[in-house]
Amino acid sequence: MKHKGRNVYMISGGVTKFAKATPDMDFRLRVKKAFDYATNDINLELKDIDGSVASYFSDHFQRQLMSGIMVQDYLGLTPKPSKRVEGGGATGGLAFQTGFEEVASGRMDVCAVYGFETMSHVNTWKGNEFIALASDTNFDYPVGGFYTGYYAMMAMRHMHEFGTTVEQLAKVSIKNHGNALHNPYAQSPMKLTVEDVRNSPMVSYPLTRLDVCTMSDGAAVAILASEEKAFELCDKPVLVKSIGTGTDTMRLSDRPFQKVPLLPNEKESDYKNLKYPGVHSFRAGRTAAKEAYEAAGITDPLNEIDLVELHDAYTSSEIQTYEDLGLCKYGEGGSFIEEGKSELNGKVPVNPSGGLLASGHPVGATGIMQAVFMFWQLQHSVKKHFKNDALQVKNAKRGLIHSHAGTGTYVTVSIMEAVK
Amino acid sequence: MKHKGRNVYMISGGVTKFAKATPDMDFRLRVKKAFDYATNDINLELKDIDGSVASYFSDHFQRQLMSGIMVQDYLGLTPKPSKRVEGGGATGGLAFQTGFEEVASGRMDVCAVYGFETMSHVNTWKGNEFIALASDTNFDYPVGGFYTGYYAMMAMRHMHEFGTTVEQLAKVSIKNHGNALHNPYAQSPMKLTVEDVRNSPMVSYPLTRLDVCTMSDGAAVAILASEEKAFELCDKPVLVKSIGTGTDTMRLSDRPFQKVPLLPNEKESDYKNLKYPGVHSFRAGRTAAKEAYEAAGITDPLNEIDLVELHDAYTSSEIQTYEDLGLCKYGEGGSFIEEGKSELNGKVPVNPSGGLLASGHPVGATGIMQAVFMFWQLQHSVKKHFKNDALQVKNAKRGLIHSHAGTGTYVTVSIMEAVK
Amino acid sequence: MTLDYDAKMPETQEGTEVYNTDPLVVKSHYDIDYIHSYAQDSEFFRALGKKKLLGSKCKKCGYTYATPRGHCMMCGSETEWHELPQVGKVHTFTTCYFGSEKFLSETPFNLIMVEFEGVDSLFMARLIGADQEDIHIGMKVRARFKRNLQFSPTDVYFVPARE
Amino acid sequence: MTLDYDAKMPETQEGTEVYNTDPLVVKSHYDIDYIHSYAQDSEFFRALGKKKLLGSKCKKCGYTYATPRGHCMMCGSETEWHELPQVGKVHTFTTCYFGSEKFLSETPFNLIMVEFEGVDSLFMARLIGADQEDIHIGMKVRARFKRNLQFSPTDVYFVPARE
Ligand SMILES: [Zn+2]
Ligand SMILES: [Zn+2]
Repeated sequence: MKHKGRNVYMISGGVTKFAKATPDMDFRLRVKKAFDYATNDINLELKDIDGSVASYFSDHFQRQLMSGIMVQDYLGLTPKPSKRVEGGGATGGLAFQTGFEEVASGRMDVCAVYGFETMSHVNTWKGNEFIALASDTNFDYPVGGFYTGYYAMMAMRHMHEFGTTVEQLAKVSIKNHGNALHNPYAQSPMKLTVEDVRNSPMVSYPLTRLDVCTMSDGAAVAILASEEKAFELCDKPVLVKSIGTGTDTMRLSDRPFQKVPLLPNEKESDYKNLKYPGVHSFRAGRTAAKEAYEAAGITDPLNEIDLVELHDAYTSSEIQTYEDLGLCKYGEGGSFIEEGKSELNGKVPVNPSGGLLASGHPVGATGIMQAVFMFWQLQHSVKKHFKNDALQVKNAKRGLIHSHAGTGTYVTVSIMEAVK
Repeated sequence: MKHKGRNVYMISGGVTKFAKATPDMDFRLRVKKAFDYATNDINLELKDIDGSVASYFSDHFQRQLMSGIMVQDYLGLTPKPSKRVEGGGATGGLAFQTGFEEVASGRMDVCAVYGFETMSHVNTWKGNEFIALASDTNFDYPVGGFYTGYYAMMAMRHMHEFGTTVEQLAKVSIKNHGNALHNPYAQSPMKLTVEDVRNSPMVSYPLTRLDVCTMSDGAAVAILASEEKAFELCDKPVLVKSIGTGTDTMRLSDRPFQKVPLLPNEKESDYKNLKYPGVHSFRAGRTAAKEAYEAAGITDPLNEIDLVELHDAYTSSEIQTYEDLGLCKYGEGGSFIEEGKSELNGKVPVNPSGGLLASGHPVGATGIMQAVFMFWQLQHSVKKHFKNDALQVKNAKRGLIHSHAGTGTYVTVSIMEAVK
Repeated sequence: MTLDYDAKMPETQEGTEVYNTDPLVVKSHYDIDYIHSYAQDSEFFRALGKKKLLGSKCKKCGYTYATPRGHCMMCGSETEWHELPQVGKVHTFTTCYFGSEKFLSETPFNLIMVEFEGVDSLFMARLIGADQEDIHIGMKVRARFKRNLQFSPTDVYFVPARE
Repeated sequence: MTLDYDAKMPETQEGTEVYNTDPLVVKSHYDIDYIHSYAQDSEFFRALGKKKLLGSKCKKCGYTYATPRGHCMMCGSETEWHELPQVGKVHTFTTCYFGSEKFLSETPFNLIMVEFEGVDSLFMARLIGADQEDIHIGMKVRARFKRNLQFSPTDVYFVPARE
């Protein structure tokens, strides 16, 4: 950040249980449930809210354009200011950051960020087609448009460059589905073995069904506030310390082969022969992390971050993201999971909630769901909200949330900190 | 605004000539043309730009999801931060305001806001269907979804409440198409009479073809900057003094009947028997104006604003908007145009560019096009950019731009001021 | 398979409709079959089959909507179903001579907003049995229902009613 | 027309497919025919008919793209067309066993990213003539072209080439 705006805090959150299909509720009612949970948790009234940001990915999935205003309307937030923010899979993270800016810029004291997606509107393969329409419709979609295929090619190159193995990918699936056993909001809690993952149906080599997240209906709400309002309205606000965003080319084909943008704990000689990002790494992820770390004064991420909720739509992207975030060097992501560093009781728990793989991925809600779970972790209120504290990270003081769009076109990183 | 963020300036702009169909260029190239115009005008380099905001309305019109990233990519702005902002017809205004917040919050020193829409992808009636998908697809679209129909019902009620006439509507069309005769970027410059307007084919009673804007291909770019950067990079920056946004219910049916939210120059007794907004007025427009006026310290809009570029997708909505903005009282919009107050040489020129009616309405570009035309007005550089100064408003010192989504669901108002 | 160096995609006669060659302009088709739930609004559509028009009434503040709304926008509370009168007045109207592609074949058609006695908000519908010049604001109208439902809000429509 | 108090919408047998009644779940269909221009990229598609693969080369900085790009993302300058070699190497690959609805009937199929000597970026395409277990990164491949164009990037595809 060039100059510092006002401090921004998260003061409450709510999430619906993500599920394959919840036809009893439309998107408006789903958001209302998450919103009521968030407002009830701190006795927030409608009049306390200055405006909102709507987060959803796809007009196609929604079968409704301008869905955002229908939620604004349903929540009783008209005629207050609002807008929709979108950026594929990173929509939730971008909307959260837009809410941050509404407050940091001094425009709003309290901003509600609400995210949702109705993916049960079509069958899974049509849903994959909708998602593929978010790849270049002239050059990539017609060749066999399928995002799992694109990520599989990235994973293959990562394995080629760095020796990452399919067993290491499987370990991410085991960890995240396992963590979700204790998350009552999660869609797919499962106790798995490497064999389970590798023997599940192959989707796009080397990624199996259990390497890939599913489609979901769901909603999530985060309430952000200025410092003054945060401490007035909430007993235990959590500071949103900094935000960062990166982008990359739509076509994987157009990704450049250059030098790695270094974090403070890295040196040029670490990556002498690495052409970057190629198709093995997410330059947008690294760019987002750099912006967020610089603004938060983080120079040694592995030791300065206590836990991470990151965008694991694919097991391979969790491993790639360890590296983008500088939790380990490029090439070390496979051993990072293998050595258990990202386990619940590891050096830095990654996706203690179960991540997208196990919690579900209703696109516009996902990045906000991460913020809510992180908020509860940093409030040390997981027990209250999950009705058990198995997933409460004991030393949780500073967390990182990470949202990501198709093949890394948009990536956001936000840093949150406990202050009480 | 609750607290003031950093000052934000507009430092350059560019627009493509709006046209019914420009199949030689895709949306990326169209934005590039507008972007190059803007950057060349002040010799801005890519490295000077910290990030961007993408503005487009419809995945359906684009035939491409996540179009924003393809523009980011084409302009050479990867891996810098970006996001897409959307809110129907108000998309451009919302994106402009989001760019404002990127700078006001201290996150960016220079932010490029780029807008575009490809409406020639389908025939006009299919285009109207796409737009109608942005009305409630359960309750409004199936009844005969057609936005001109919705606006026509609002116009009929305005005529009923206030005695507004179809001749007054026609005068808006005459003024705006006439102004456009001097705007080389405009799609439909025309010299018209009341008879021309009334005798053109009836679209939805009482609105004829010439009461309604057309569909367009186009792009527009606005470059925003912090105070320090603005004066470093540009000889004549224009201050974006304040922003305001309002919203209203998606369904016209759900609009309430309450009291008018008053501007400082109005009193409750002005509107003793008026149920507000009903379907005759745009509560979101009034809300946006109030927020922007309060932040800019404007208490007497008619005398404190020198010119206006407002969202005249329909002649009736221009008249309704005079009232929402407090240029006259509710009910006086018809006589406001009749008395020539909004003419080029009137009290407060409204849509000197020709507005949407005559300039065209490539949705995501429109609100940004208004910012660009206003920027040139306040720079007193219309002659340079239009190659003639017929439309230069002589005393242009403070201007208002206004963007608006279907039946007033989202409305934005931004105030811009000359500082040199 | 071992490698086939001479593999060849089969030629087909599936062509593309081309509208221009320079620039190259092609026809591209897309279609979708949605599985669409009316969710908490389902009862509205089912009730049309019983010739009932359902709105919503806030359990807390009593605000009454002429449309289905699970929650009240005034106070945020839950609503309950509330049967609407079947006679109302034209609050405003238009006649559409053009329209969206889907409805072009039905033009001209009348759209009205209906106001009901004792109901705080309006209802949008088609009006038949009157031409543009016959319609006026304040005119009395009554609801009629289709026998064969399409589970669409057009299963109810309005006709002029005697004053 | 004078007012018709008994006007009645004609009943039709156009029904709605219903998947459930509580909640009410219906089938809803939508389709679109686009008039789509390839705009500044048109020549790429036309050239496939002459069995040419066109990339782009920046007139200013010389960066060479294996895809059509009217402007260079490195320096913002205009590019010119640049004929690509028709033999390259597999930079990475996958085999899709599932996919989007549109391509389900074609599964399993191979996707590859091709790297060309002297070209700075990659090209995505289908590979035929090899099964998943036959493909490896670095493998030589060559372009083949369809005779009957569909004006789609699949008018070119790749097959294994002898080393
Ligand atoms: Zn109520
Ligand atoms: Zn170049």
